[in-house]
Parts: sequence; structure tokens; C-alpha cells
Amino acid sequence: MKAPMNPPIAREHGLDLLREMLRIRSFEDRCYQLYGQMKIRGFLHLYNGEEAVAVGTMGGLRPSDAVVSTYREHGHAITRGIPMSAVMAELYGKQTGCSRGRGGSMHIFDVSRRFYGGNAIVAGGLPIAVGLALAQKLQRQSDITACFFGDGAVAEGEFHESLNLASLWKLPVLFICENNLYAMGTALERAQVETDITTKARAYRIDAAAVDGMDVLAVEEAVRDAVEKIRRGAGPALLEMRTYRFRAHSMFDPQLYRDKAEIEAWQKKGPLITLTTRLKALGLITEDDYQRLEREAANEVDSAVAFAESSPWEPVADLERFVYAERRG
Amino acid sequence: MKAPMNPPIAREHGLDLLREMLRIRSFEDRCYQLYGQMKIRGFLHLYNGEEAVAVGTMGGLRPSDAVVSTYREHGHAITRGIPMSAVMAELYGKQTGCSRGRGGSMHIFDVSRRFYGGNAIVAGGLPIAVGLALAQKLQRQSDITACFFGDGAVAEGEFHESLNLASLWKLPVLFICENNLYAMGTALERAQVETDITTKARAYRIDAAAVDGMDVLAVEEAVRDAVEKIRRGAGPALLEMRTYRFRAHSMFDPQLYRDKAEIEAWQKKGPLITLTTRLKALGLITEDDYQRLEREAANEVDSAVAFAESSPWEPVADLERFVYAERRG
Amino acid sequence: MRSVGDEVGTGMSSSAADLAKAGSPARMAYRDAVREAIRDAMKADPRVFLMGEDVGRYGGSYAVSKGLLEEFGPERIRDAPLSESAFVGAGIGAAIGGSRPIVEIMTVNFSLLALDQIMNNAATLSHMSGGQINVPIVIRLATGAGRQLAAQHSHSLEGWYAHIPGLRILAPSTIDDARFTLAAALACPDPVLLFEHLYLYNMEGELTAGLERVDLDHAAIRRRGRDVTLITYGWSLHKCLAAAEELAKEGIEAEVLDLRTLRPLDDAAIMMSVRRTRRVVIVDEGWRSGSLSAEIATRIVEQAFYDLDAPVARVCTAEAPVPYAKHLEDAALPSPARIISVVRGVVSGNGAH
Amino acid sequence: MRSVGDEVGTGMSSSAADLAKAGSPARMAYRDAVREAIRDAMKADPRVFLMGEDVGRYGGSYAVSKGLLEEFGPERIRDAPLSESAFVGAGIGAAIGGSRPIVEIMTVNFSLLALDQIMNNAATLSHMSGGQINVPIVIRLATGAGRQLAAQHSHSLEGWYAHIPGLRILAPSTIDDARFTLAAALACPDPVLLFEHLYLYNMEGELTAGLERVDLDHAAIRRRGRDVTLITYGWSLHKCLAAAEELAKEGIEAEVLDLRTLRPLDDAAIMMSVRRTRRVVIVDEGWRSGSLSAEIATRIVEQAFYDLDAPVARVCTAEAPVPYAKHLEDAALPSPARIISVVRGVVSGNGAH
Ligand SMILES: Cc1ncc(C[n+]2csc(CCOP(=O)(O)OP(=O)(O)O)c2C)c(N)n1
Ligand SMILES: Cc1ncc(C[n+]2csc(CCOP(=O)(O)OP(=O)(O)O)c2C)c(N)n1
Ligand SMILES: [Mg+2]
Ligand SMILES: [Mg+2]
Repeated sequence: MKAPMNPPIAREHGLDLLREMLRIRSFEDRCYQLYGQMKIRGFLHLYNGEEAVAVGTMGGLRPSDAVVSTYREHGHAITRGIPMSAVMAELYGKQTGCSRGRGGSMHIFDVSRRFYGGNAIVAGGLPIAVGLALAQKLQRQSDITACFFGDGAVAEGEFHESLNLASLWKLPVLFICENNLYAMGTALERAQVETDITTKARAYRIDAAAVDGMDVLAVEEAVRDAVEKIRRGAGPALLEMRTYRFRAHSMFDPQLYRDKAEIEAWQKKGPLITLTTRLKALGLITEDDYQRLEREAANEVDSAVAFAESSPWEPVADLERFVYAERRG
Repeated sequence: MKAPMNPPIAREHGLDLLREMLRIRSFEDRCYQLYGQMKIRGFLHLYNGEEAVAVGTMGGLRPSDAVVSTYREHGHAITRGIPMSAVMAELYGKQTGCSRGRGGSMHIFDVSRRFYGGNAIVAGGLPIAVGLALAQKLQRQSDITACFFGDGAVAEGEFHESLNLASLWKLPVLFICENNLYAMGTALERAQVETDITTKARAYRIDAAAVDGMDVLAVEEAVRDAVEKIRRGAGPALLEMRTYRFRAHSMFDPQLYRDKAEIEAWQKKGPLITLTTRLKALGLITEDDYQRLEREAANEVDSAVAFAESSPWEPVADLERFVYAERRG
Repeated sequence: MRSVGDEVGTGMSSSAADLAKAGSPARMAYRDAVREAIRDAMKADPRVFLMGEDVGRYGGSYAVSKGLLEEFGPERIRDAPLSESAFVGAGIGAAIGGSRPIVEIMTVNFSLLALDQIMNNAATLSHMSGGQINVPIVIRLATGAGRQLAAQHSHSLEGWYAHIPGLRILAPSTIDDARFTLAAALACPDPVLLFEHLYLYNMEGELTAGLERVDLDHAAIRRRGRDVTLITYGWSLHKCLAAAEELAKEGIEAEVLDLRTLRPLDDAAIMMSVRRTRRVVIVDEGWRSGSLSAEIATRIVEQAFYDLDAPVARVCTAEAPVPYAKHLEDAALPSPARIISVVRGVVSGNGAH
Repeated sequence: MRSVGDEVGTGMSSSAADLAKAGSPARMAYRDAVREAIRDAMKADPRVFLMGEDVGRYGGSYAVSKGLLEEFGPERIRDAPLSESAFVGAGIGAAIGGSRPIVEIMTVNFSLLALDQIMNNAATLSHMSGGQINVPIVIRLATGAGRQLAAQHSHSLEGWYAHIPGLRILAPSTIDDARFTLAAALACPDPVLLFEHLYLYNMEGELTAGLERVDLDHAAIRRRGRDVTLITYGWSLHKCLAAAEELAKEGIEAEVLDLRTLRPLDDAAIMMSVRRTRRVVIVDEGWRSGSLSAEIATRIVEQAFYDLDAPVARVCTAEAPVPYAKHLEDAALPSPARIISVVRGVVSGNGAH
């Protein structure tokens, strides 16, 4: 696993990274409460513990790059720049939601930000990402496509087919595997005989590296290197982000498959703690800074909730709207 | 690629191997003619050039082992012991065919010989083979399952999923990849970025070796070693048989994608030539032996054709028979 | 067919023990009935095993298999990787190889990834091999919408699967069927798909006293009525029963026919009821166009056209991917209210030609 | 909708050049018409590319794309590995990304491996994203039986695909449609599946002089008749036309309606014909139960019940995996002979209620 080089880091940048991770954390914590209040329904998969992956990755992308995500995508969406209010309204199922209430938690879309969703079929997004990258290459763009997926997705046939295709055609795809060690209740080593995902990637001649997914600086650095190569036309790359999900898989998960000790051990090296400790040690931020950012995040979530609460519902008459495009040709 | 050890070989054994390969060759050549005469219809995929793979592999299996094959399976079926007459009758679509005329060339079945077909979906047989091996393991049998597939199948998601499953559960599967360098008109290197199939197998922690598929003795030896390990409970193994198809992919293939020179070069190292040359050099057989075996094979094919010609058709009234089992429970 | 009762003596009693927790021995939730059916089968036949994603450690994504790993161990309660095509195909292979797999596809939505194995292998091997091979696999799938799971997680494809020759498609919709259909399915040499609507798992009910087996072949009248026949299955059955209660207050007596088996369809039971009531409303949760309701309506026209006093009507799901928002999802799915208004139309409509 | 004619001037003339080989400029085989349509599209719009197994070096498994690799190069005529799910999904992604992919799935039989991408992505993305995304992908699939390719290679699933909201399903069955449907499909922002029956490729015919475009929305009456309406599509259209000729000799004038579009269905055209002839036989190559014929029959009952003088009848494929042997396969599929005898029954049947 690549060790972070601990590059010199500027206070402002450190604060930006911390701010983004706190925005995600407090959004997710609020979602958890709102689910209890039945404001949010359906499946809800929270990102707590994995914030460094989203934040470290998005920072390395351009607005014109494409992003394909999974059903655990709030963090990706928010740090990509989709307003919390539009995401929260979507979770409420409101007309002002980024998918007009049709998608919910698993289907956050914002084409204006090249955020191509939220996909609820494990590994279902990989071929889509390959296709977006194919279009980028055919159109001679210098943009790339970043594709998030979990360790469980690696067992699916679509992983195999997509990596081969991307590598064979040298497409500009950054595959980001969020290896949080579990696919629902199934530990990686009980689902896949080769647990080193970078080894698998190399079987498609794809450049791959494992990264400490709890260290946002390590993620940033690895993504910067990979993206630079991909833009140069070197073909796809895969980064295995070693991370951990602090909460249950979804709101229905009794977590019989892992014990508290394991969770606590990982929480000790959580992304917020890791970055804050480093920044404080370097004397770049104070506890006050942290408190302020946390408050700002909470306020942003408050107004997102207020926005969602006060937003209208899509008229029932529009149920079948958008099944087919409204303009033809 | 593993070099054959050229083990001492007995005349009888040499003759057996030659006989089996000649039986396949003359069966396939006759099929080619019969297709021209419209006695055989549908898709017909001939095995010419690959005989050493089937013959060298089947010799290493027990009658109680299971075999899963592809649509290019005449050679596997015949050398497995299915009477030529039953196979030929199937190609004629007759009631006496091993699948009662319902399957044709791509769907040869003989459960009494644990020959589980003929599958016309590329890679479609791999999960079935994994399942047969799972049943063997659950039932504490010492039998194994041999699964044939082509280089093209390796690109399919089912290859990925099946190899992982077999390795994860340490199932007794012998994966035999008949790498003839082409999937229809698509050369391996234009379809897959990693062309060494043993490298891919190792990404599932599966023991793999490349074998000269034109040398039946090399195939025999590699299969013997692999099967012995698998029976010991070491889990699955994969053998990449480097071979070549002498005829078109099917009867509709104009072969625009490869040139005569390449075909001729491979024909020079064909399995029949390779073995015959060696046996003659060792003074184990004479040209007369060869001629005799060729005649015997031709005669066997003659009577298979006669049998097929004189066999009855399945009554049309039985069209829907066997869609569901006739006995319930 | 193998008799379930013969084999489940111990199963029944130990299940009774279990169920004591859940209240009276005869009362149980659909989820528990399915679990008991699996336990019985595992005990009755060592060839039986359960395989699927998260059926073991996790306890089943709908808690159906909770506790079974502890009872039967990891070899027979097999957690599978995310590889639908491979583990469904492996189930087919294991069935051919003499085992009796119960394969759980977590939800029908993921079965699309295994469809090649189901259509091209499970459904065809017997016929294509001239009857040499049977594929006694049982595939269990959660199906249906209504939980705000959005477009990719709300499919109702059981009627669509019923298009495929070689498969048997069942939809156990009562506690009795949940408790005993599996045994009949395992005893059947053909591939059987059991569709369990996700709304049913929490449904509680009484197990019919003394019942020890059910068959795979017959529809069942769940409510008698003379004015109109509601033909349905799955969770929609319970919507129809609710609608029928309301309609009774208006003096409309609806007969409710639970198809139970979607392939083959029990034409005899359908026509018998239709000939009596002469009016039909078909209720199914599939998208309207090409849903099972179309096949049923067509068979009624083919076999009982002159017995109809009104056009066959149907209540199905709107022709759209199922949306997340509650109000939109509710509007998309069949509801007692929609069933009632359609029935009113059919019954009041002048039937004279 | 974009006008094809506006763009294909050069395409037409150069195609004419090509076709000179094949005889008179206006006469061509279905296969060549499809190829010309692809050439036109490639020339008219640089965003268009063709992707699929063996579309390049091999020339297309049905020789449809023969010569296109040489003309347009490997970047736009893309040979794909055996990875149906990935390259169909990649087509969807490329369409979202602003390209105009024509994805060839060699045959519908292999599309099962890509069904998750088609149903859960292509068909849902527009609705699920609140209309932000269109998926202007065109997927071409060879379909149908009749060539003794046996169970796994003889599926007719176009009617089954027509169950899925969000997709447009077309079945070009004439030289004109083969020549011009693709352009309309590429101009449409929705995902379009074009089903080409493998028996059509060798069919030759005259291109209607002056025709420059066709639409995606309307059925077409291919033969006028007053006694019965044959509703069909694809290769079955030509079986129906042959049957109609025979029936005419007996004085039975059959109207033959070519659906052209299977989703959405052109209800207006169907009902208009049915109201005139008052008798209907639906012919489709799908397995009978749950075939498209069921949906059509049901719509007729829903919308024109009182106009019918006889029950709707249908001629479909037997409920079995399609067998290899010629005599069994012929018996399994719809044939002019079966169509004729069913029509005779429907016409002679006493329509009085
Ligand atoms: C094809 C498919 N199979 C099963 C599921 C049910 N499911 C949803 S999430 C999940 C686990 C995925 O694990 P992983 O890929 O590691 O992502 P994570 O949830 O850990 O972020 C499963 C099995 C699904 N959504 N899609
Ligand atoms: C899933 C699937 N896709 C496409 C086809 C069409 N097809 C039949 S054989 C073949 C090539 C397979 O090549 P390979 O696996 O190398 O086997 P070979 O024919 O060379 O023995 C293709 C593309 C198919 N039968 N199944
Ligand atoms: Mg995970
Ligand atoms: Mg090959």
C-alpha cells in the first residue's frame, strides 16, 4: 500500500478538505435522524467513515470530467458540488430534488455537474463509465470519467468485462474501488479468493495502487498521479481505497456479521480524526477552526432540510413524464 | 509454456491416441461433406486441428467424472465414448440422436457418460460446471468436472464469476481453455488486453499452465498432473491449450480475418502430423498402421452415417415432450 | 408427488417450538413460514442446501434465513459472492449433479444478471437433451414494489418469467402456501421459481390446522362471490380481498381467485369462475403492457368469450419505471381504491351486446 | 424529427453506385438496405459509430456490416470482445456522453446477458433522473427461428422486450423500413431496439421510389381486406401475406397490418382495422403464453369488444424450446398453413352472441 508522502500542506487547503468531509458527515448523520422520523424512506446507505475517498478524489477532477457512482453516493454528490438542498429534497421525494423525487437516495443525478448517478445495481455503473470515457475519447476531449464502486462489485462479471474493455481501448477511466471490507454482511475474504484488488486490475494490464482511504491526503496524492497519467492518454487506472463503513450497510442491517471491536478500531483511524490530528500537529488549525467548520456544516444541513420540507411535490399527473423524451429528434 | 517431457510411450498407447484423433478427424471431414449435401443443417462448428486437446484430456478422466463442453464439441463427445452413430443421428435430427434430434450439432448430451452438453452460449457452460463440481464436493465424491471453453469465452463475465467461485470454494473443476487464437473473426489480441490466459487464472489463485495443444502427449501429461492435484482436493486448475482451428468458424464464415499462410503454418504442426512423426521416429508405428487406423475410422463413420440415414424421425406429436419432466416427484 | 407431511414430523414439532415465541403455535409471519419450510427441507433431505447472497452471516436480506447458518453450517447455508450468473448457474449444475439447491436471488431485480442461465439452461436442458436431464432447482426471489426502492429495485417480473417454457412459476401468497410450497417445489423435477412479494414477509396469519402439503398446480378461490371475478396473485391478492370487503358493502359480491401458479396457468379454475360471474377484473403488479394480465385476458377471450357480459378489465402498474416518491409510487401501483372503481365500472356497465 | 432525406443525398447516390452491382438501383436485399442505412448515418453524423461482436474484420455475422470497416476505420466500426453486458452498457454510456452508438448484439439470444443494462439503465435513466438524461442509443438485434439453430439460438423476444417502459421496440420488415428506420431511430432521443428477423436478410425487393424517410410511430396496412385482420410484424408479415394470397382464392379477403412498432403500439391503426373487419387473427413468433399477441388481443377486447364478431385468435410458436430437427421446428413455428386454417375458423365461426 502506497504510503502518503506527507507533502507540505497549506492551511487553506487543509481547511477545505476538512470542510468537505464535515459537510458529508453532518449530512449523513442528519439523514440517519430523518430516516428515524420517516422523512426519508426506501433504502438509505450512509457514507460515514469513507468521506476521505470522495473528498480526496473529487478534488483531483475537473468540472468537465464525468462521475459515475453507486447507491452510497451522497458523499460523492455533495462534494462534487451538487447543492445539499437538491440532494436532501431528493431524499424527501420532492419536486425540487435533483431527480425530481423519482430517484431517491440511490439515484442522485446532476448532469450539469456531469454527475451521472447513483446506480442501485452493484457494478451496474462500470459499463456506463466505460461508455462515457469512450465518448470522451471519440470526441477527442481531454476529460476523464471517474467510476466509484465497492469491493463487492469486483466479484461481478461486469467488473471483468468493463476493465478489459477500458484497458483494451485505452479509455480515460479512473476506477475507484471503495474497499470497505464488506459487501452487505459478506466479508471480502469470504466472497473473493484474491482479496488484493490491485492484483486483479493488473490482470487487465491496468495500473493499480492501494491507498489508505482513511487519509484524505494520501487519496488526493494517488488520484492526482493517476488522473495525470490518464489525461496523458495512458489508459485507465484503478485505485483501491482501503476504507471502512462506520454505520450499518443500510437502515435494515442488524450487523450480525462484524463485532463492535472491529468497528471501534477503525473509528480510531477515521478520516476526520486522521486529518484533524495531522493539521493540528502541524499547527495549521485549531480546535476553534474545527468547531466553526462543524457549525457551518450543520447550518448548511439545516437549510437543506428547511428547503426540502418547504418544497412542493411533483404532481401525480406527471407520473409518466420523462419515461420518454419530451422533444423528439 | 510447459515443454512436453517426451516420456517413454508404448506402441499400444500411441496407437490409441492416434486412433481417437483420426476418428474425430474423419467424423468432422464427413460432417463437412454432409453439410454440403444438406443432410446436416443449422450451425456446424468443426474441430479439425484441435483433436489433441479432446483426446489428451479425456484420457485423463474417469467415466464417473463430469464433462461440460461447447458448441464445438463433436470431438469431446466422440472421444468421451458417445457412439458416433448417436452423434451423427443427432446431426441428422433423428429420433435415435443422442438428444432425440432436438439439440443438433451444438447440443450433444449423454448423461450415461456424464457428458452434460454442448452449450451454444459462449461461457454459458462454466457456471454449470462449477455447480456439477459443487455437487461432487457436497456429495463427497472423488469425481471432478472438466469444462471446455474457448479463448473468446474468457472475456465474458461468467468466466470471471465462475473462476472466483470455483477457487473460493475449492471445487474440483478442470478448466480447459481451447485457445485457438480467434473468437469467430476476432483475434485474441484484439479482444483481450491480457492474452496470457494463465495470468488471468492466477488472479483467482488458480493453478494454471499453458500447454502445446497440438501435441497430444503434452496435453495428456498436463491433464494427468492437474487432475491428480484436483482429486487430492487442491481446488480447481486451468490449462490453456494453445491450438488452432483449421477450418472456418462455422459453415457461414468467409474467413476474411486470417490469411492462408497462417493457416498453413499451423497445419504443418497439426496434431496428427506431430504424433505420427514422433511415433514413426521412435519406430513404434509404420505407415501401414496409420493407413489401417484411418480406414477403420472411415468405416466407423460410414456405419454412423448409415445408421443416421436409416433412423426414424421423432413424431411431430412429441414436439412438446420433455419441456417438463414426465414423472413428477 | 412426494408428500410433505410424511417427512416433516420433526420439522413441524421443532417449528412449533420456535413459533411459540411468535405467539400461538399456529400463528406465524410469512417470513417465518418460509424459514420453517427451508428448515423442514434441510432436515428431510441431506441433498438440500441454500445458496445466495447474504443468506448466512447476514441472516438473509429479509431475515428469512436468520438462524439457519448456526443450525446447518456454512456448507449447506452458503453465502455467495455478488455473482448472480455464476451462482444461479452453479445451482443449475448442482441440481443436475444430484443435489437439491434452493437458490435465493436476493430480489428479482438482480435476476436479470442470471437470466441467460435461467432461460438458456434451466428452462431448456430437459427438452434440448431429449429428456435426459432434469433440473430440480428451486429459485426464490423477492419481488414487487411499494417500499420506495425506486426504479431499479421495484420490478415485478414474475409474469414476464411466466413466458418461458420449461419453468414453473409460483407465487405463494398465504401463510399456508409460504409454509408448504417449497417442499412441493423441491419434489418437482422441473426448475421452479418462487416469487415472494416483499410486502408479504411481515404478514401474519394462522396456519390451517392439520395442513401438511399444498400442490403446485391449482389456483384457489380465496373469497366466494357471484358478481365479478378478481383474478390475481401475490401481494395484489390482499389488495383484492380488501377491495372485495368494501365492494360487499355496496352489495357487489366479488370472487377472488388466487392464481398461485403463474406457469402453467390453471385455466380450468379461471374459466369456471368466469363462467359463473361473467365479469372479470385482473389485478397484477406488472407494467400493464405485456403483463400476465394480458395472457389471462386473452385466454378468457379464447375460451369463454361468449360467457362474458363485459369486456375483461385489468388493474396493473403504470407504464413507467417505479418512482421513489411515495405519492408517485402509490399512484403507479394497483390499489384497493383503483380496483374498486374498475370493478364498479365493469359491474355497472351494460353487458348486452 | 430529423429528416433523413435532408442528409443522405450523397449517401443515396453512393449507395446507388454500390447497388448497381446488385442489379437495378432500386432493387436490393434487406441486408444491403440495412448496410446502406448504416453508411448513410455514418456519413451524415460524425457522432455515429457501430459497435458489436465481429462487425468489423469478420464483416458482421450476417454480413450486414461487410465493407464498412474498410470505409470508416476501426474507431467507428468497433469490434467488441465477447462482453455483451459491458459493450451494451458502454453504448448507453457513450450515448449519454454525446455520441450516437449503433450497438449490434449479434442475436437477441445473447441480449439476455445485457438485459440488466437495457432494463435498469437504458430504459430507466431518463425517468429516474427526472428527465435530465436521454439515452439515444440504437441497438440492433437479429431475432427469430427457422434456421435449425436450436433452443438457445432461436428466441423471438421482441414482444417480451416490448413490456419495458422507456424502450422503443421496432421491427423493420420491408426493404423500405430496413433502409430508413435506422435514421429515424438515431434521431430519436430514446433508446431504440431494432429487431431484424434473420430470415429477412436475404429478402430482396424494390425500394419505393422517392421515399426518403419513415417514422417510428405508425403501423402500416400491407394488404387491404374486408373479412379479417391479420395483425403481425417481422418475418411473420411475409407468412401472413402468403396466407392472404391463398385465402383470397377462397374468397376470403384478409387485411394484413404490419405493426412496425411493438412499443409503443399503434392502437389507433389496430382498432380502425378491427372495427372494419370485425375479425382478428394475431400472428407472432413468440411463445404463445405471454407473447405480444396477448397484449394486442387484450387491447382489442378493452377498446373494441363490442365490434368483434368472433373471439380474437392467435398463431404463435409452440410452448417449447425451439428444437433443431427441421420437421419439429416447422411444427413449432407459425406457418402460412396454420394461419390459413385459423383464419378459416374465425371467418366461418358464427359471430352472433
Ligand atoms: C447486482 C446486485 N446484487 C445484489 C444487490 C444487493 N446489494 C446492494 S448493496 C450490496 C453490497 C455491495 O457491496 P459493495 O460493492 O462492497 O459496496 P458497499 O455497499 O460496501 O459500499 C448488495 C449485495 C444489488 N444491489 N445488486
Ligand atoms: C454469449 C454469446 N455471444 C456471442 C455468440 C456468437 N458466437 C458463437 S461462437 C463465438 C466465438 C467464440 O470463440 P471462442 O470462445 O474462442 O471459441 P471457438 O469458437 O474459437 O472454439 C461467438 C462470438 C454466442 N454464441 N454466445
Ligand atoms: Mg463494500
Ligand atoms: Mg477461439
